[in-house]
Amino acid sequence: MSLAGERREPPATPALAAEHGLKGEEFARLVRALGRQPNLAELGIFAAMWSEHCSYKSSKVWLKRLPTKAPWVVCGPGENAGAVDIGDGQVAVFKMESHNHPSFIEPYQGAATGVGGILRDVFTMGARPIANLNALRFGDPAHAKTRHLVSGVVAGIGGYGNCVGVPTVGGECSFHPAYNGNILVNAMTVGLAEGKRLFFSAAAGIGNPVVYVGSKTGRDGIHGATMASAEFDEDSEAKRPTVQVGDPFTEKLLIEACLELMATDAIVAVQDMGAAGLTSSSVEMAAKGGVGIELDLDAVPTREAGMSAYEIMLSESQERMLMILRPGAEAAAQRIFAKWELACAVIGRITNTGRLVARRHGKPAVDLPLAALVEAAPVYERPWTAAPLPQPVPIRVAALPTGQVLLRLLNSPDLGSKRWICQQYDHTVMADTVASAGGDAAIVRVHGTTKGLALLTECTPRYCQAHPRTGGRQAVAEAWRNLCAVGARPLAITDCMNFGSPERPEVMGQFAECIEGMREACLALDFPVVSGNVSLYNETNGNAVLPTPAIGGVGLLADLGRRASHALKRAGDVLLLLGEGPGHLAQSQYQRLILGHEAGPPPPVDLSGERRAGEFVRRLIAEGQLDTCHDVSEGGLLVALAEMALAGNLGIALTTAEGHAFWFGEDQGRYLLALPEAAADSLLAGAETAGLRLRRLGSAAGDALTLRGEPPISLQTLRKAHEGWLPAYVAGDTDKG
Amino acid sequence: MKAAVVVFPGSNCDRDVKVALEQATSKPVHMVWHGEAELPKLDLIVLPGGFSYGDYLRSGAMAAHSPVMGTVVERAKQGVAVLGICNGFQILTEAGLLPGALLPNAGLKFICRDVHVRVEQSQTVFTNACEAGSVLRIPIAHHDGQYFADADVLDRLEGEGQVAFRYCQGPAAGPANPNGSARDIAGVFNAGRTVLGLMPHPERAVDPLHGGSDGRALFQSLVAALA
Amino acid sequence: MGLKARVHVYPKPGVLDPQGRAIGQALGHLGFTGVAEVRQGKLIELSLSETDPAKARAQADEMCRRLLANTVIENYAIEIVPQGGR
Amino acid sequence: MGLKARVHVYPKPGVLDPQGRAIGQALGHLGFTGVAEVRQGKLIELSLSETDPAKARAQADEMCRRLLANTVIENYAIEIVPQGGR
Ligand SMILES: Nc1ncnc2c1ncn2[C@@H]1O[C@H](COP(=O)(O)OP(=O)(O)O)[C@@H](O)[C@H]1O
Ligand SMILES: [Mg+2]
Repeated sequence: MSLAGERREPPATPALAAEHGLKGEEFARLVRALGRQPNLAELGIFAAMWSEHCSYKSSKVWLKRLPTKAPWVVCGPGENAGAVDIGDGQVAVFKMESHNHPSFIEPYQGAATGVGGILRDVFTMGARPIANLNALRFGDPAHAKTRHLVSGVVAGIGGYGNCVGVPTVGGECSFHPAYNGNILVNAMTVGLAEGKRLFFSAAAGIGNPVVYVGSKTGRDGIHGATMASAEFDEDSEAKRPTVQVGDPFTEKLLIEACLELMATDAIVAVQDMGAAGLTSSSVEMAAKGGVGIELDLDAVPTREAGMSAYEIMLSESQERMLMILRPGAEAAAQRIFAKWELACAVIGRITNTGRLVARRHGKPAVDLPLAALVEAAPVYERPWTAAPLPQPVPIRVAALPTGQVLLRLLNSPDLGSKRWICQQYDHTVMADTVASAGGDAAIVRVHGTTKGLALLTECTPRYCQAHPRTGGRQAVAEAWRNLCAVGARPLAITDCMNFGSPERPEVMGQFAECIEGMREACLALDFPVVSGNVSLYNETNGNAVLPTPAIGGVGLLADLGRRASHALKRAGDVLLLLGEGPGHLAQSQYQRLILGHEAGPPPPVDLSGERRAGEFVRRLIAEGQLDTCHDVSEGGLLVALAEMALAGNLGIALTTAEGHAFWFGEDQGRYLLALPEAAADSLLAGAETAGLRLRRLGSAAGDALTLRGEPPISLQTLRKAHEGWLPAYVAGDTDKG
Repeated sequence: MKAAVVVFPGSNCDRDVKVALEQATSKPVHMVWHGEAELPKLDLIVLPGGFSYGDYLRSGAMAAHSPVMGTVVERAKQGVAVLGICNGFQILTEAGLLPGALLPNAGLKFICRDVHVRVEQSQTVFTNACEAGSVLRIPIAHHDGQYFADADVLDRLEGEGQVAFRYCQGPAAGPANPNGSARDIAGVFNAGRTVLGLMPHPERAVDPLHGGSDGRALFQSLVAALA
Repeated sequence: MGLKARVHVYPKPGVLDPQGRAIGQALGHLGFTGVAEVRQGKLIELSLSETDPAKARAQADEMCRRLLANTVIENYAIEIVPQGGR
Repeated sequence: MGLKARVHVYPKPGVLDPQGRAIGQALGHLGFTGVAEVRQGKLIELSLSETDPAKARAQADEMCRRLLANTVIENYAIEIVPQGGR
């Protein structure tokens, strides 16, 4: 067979395959599955489809272990995004995705296109995006590149999300030297749809038109999918021209145009063009539908002249979608996309051949059996080693006044206020934001109702590093706890699994064990996974990132009138601690920041205790007894108390005298509650019978935080410490932003 | 009151302001695509916030040339009330309906947070429900909100009572300036005070769930004056 | 072969140029001395089908007045160069 | 009297230029025909105390590489002109 190429193209040798990221045995497998040598375009297509990013070849066997079902799950993993029932025929659609490597290379555009990509995953399902979140991990603040990366990533996320008009309501941001050479930028989008009007990606209907909509195709990001699957090395600089530029304005038009078309019955199936562009979208749609697909690449709207079949198939130009329409619906689509000034072209048909055929200049350029691309793709059960639970370490607490420790913790990179970030994100557009960054979970109203969705991202990578199984469990449990803390019923999670090279057994072990921990927590808490993303090879010269299974949690508030926030509301309210612990300082921020090391086991997670405490809190909020609640997480009790005081602009007088382990230990499963005296008393009286541990710590009063036996710390001093670190850090910005 | 909200490519507060208007008027609000040059008889035209044309080139520049804008300018000249919020304010200055221009924020960053603004004029269709000198808490969300005009233009605006709102720190507190605006100006009127442009988003403060409902005063004023 | 109009758009003297100022500061932090002032403007390159330089300039001038520059805050200058020229 | 470095920063060929594209469309809507392509870039003018043109260029070049241009997606060009020159 002779296939037409644009230029004289090199033959697909094993060396060229290796350049595309295919290992020797994978290339041999390819030739076997195909029964002949591929041409260059075909090689590119195989390499993209068989990349870690598209094929999940190293993670698949483990991802299957995650619980994905519950009566309220409408659509689990496998589609562009997951969906859960939120009553009244409505569903929440959500997913989180990484854009780590591109953001390291070009922070603004990398982060911006990350937001664009996850938005498309959600509106592809027929959902209007209603909220964005982002989980960010940067290297050591003292590292030469960090400041520039922080400024660029934050500006990029804001630049994209603000323009499309979807509020960015929450997320997280932390720093650790393990991310010096590999930052993590994970973006999450939540959308709202009618359960009956969800759109899926399986192609169907022999002869149906394949329609391309959105931006034109340029030579952007060719190799992107393979880049995301290769470790960084010294010559990653050379991979630079592959960076894509985002166009949020076009994305906004694409959202409106797609939703307008989705309101008709024109669409049979739809998929966004993400990593590996036209290749992955056409292959996945056809393979899912068990049909074939034929593309005329001459009909693809291009931005540049003379693009080859290889380039058109593998371009990662942003803001594009592929649709299968009902026959005859082309004109309706053309009309809508013309109104929004977007490209719309019929570029092919669905066939019954089970093959992907693409023509360029009228001649066949690609002809591949889909089975070879999809079913024959490699799946690896990579060797892995389990990490034992570290031995407890002796901890000698610092000889510092408790108040001084608190101020140092509040003024630290991880525990300091992230206001500098959140203020650059439009979090009030759409006029449904009820609570945004700063609390345990953000809350957005379901438009036109009195229901709300509670949203957050969560992970403590240091715990995962110390003991991956506990860390995985903890990440899910804390996500669940944060939802309970605002009064929401936790529904489901999405995840973004960021790890180093799966080819190293210890990294594979971290992955496997984090999954097992997540699985345990998901099962114990009825908190299934409905979507997710895996990003491997986050390492440079053998230095991997901390294992980071970022969790995106979604919960439902049936009545926004019954919710809680962490801000203190009334002087005189009694502060109660729900749950208790020995004061676990190993792997805490206290140990890291005050004692200067990270050692020992992470705090254990008692999942049944977690469940009891969460349900108790939720019941109090639902009954209207509780409106002030905060989960206790990194930094421990005193940091959480200070956050409550600052948010409510109301001081706290503590009546308990305790040591550093009590105030700064990071024991799990705990909440702080504030409520009027009488209510607190009756709660305390009933706690024992309910099998819960409640302890009175003090009360809200004045304009200072007062620890017994220490001088009061004014709210002003607390605020200065809490708000100070990040703005001061970025103000030293001497790098381009 | 018959009100219309213009939708430009890239508008993203069109629905929000429609909701706020409908809440205040209990009447349906007409949504107008920017390509329509014909408009029905209207009492109020709103240019909403967002990023018309992506804010590319200059915010508001391209939208100011949309087909609908010729008609908006005509109606404004006839005295029909025109309200531009955020990007709508930028469009009004680009279209020449309001003096001055909006430059990138002095800090060169997008700012989204609540601000306080002092009501400088209460005898207008937009502010009659407020007392002069009263202070409203309303969110801002913009990258290009730094109000600029030549000194003589500013003097004239102040002299003629065309400054609508100024940023301040709070009800009994001094001036504030989140974005470097000349003379702390957050909103201005045309000479007849029938056209208002302002950077803060009153439509995002009309419900206790928003954390405040000071923005309602503007919509109530419009109802009182135009219904 | 048409012409290229290169339009330079600058903040007017007297109009704050925070971008220029920020660049000046950043250059200082990077250790560059001897930079007295920095102004940042826009550069817009238009590939025109017009082949007569005078007409091309007139066209570009009208584009500037109507859209490309806001004369409340900006000045502009036009250069006409051959297509493909720098 | 020092020199002025005029730095032109452009999106690299092949890199999407959403601004340029939108400007081109807007010009079309305004009735300007015959505009084939629009690219938008930045123009940065630096007043330098350096008086030797070769050294001024070398300085500006380093500023571009370190700060002014994002060489991942942008190209730049430097012109050295006398202070006060256009
Ligand atoms: N990158 C970010 N984007 C938006 N909001 C953020 C980001 N980082 C942190 N936040 C917000 O700051 C608050 C504190 O974050 P975090 O310290 O992670 O909370 P917690 O420890 O309670 O889980 C949260 O409300 C979160 O939404
Ligand atoms: Mg929390």
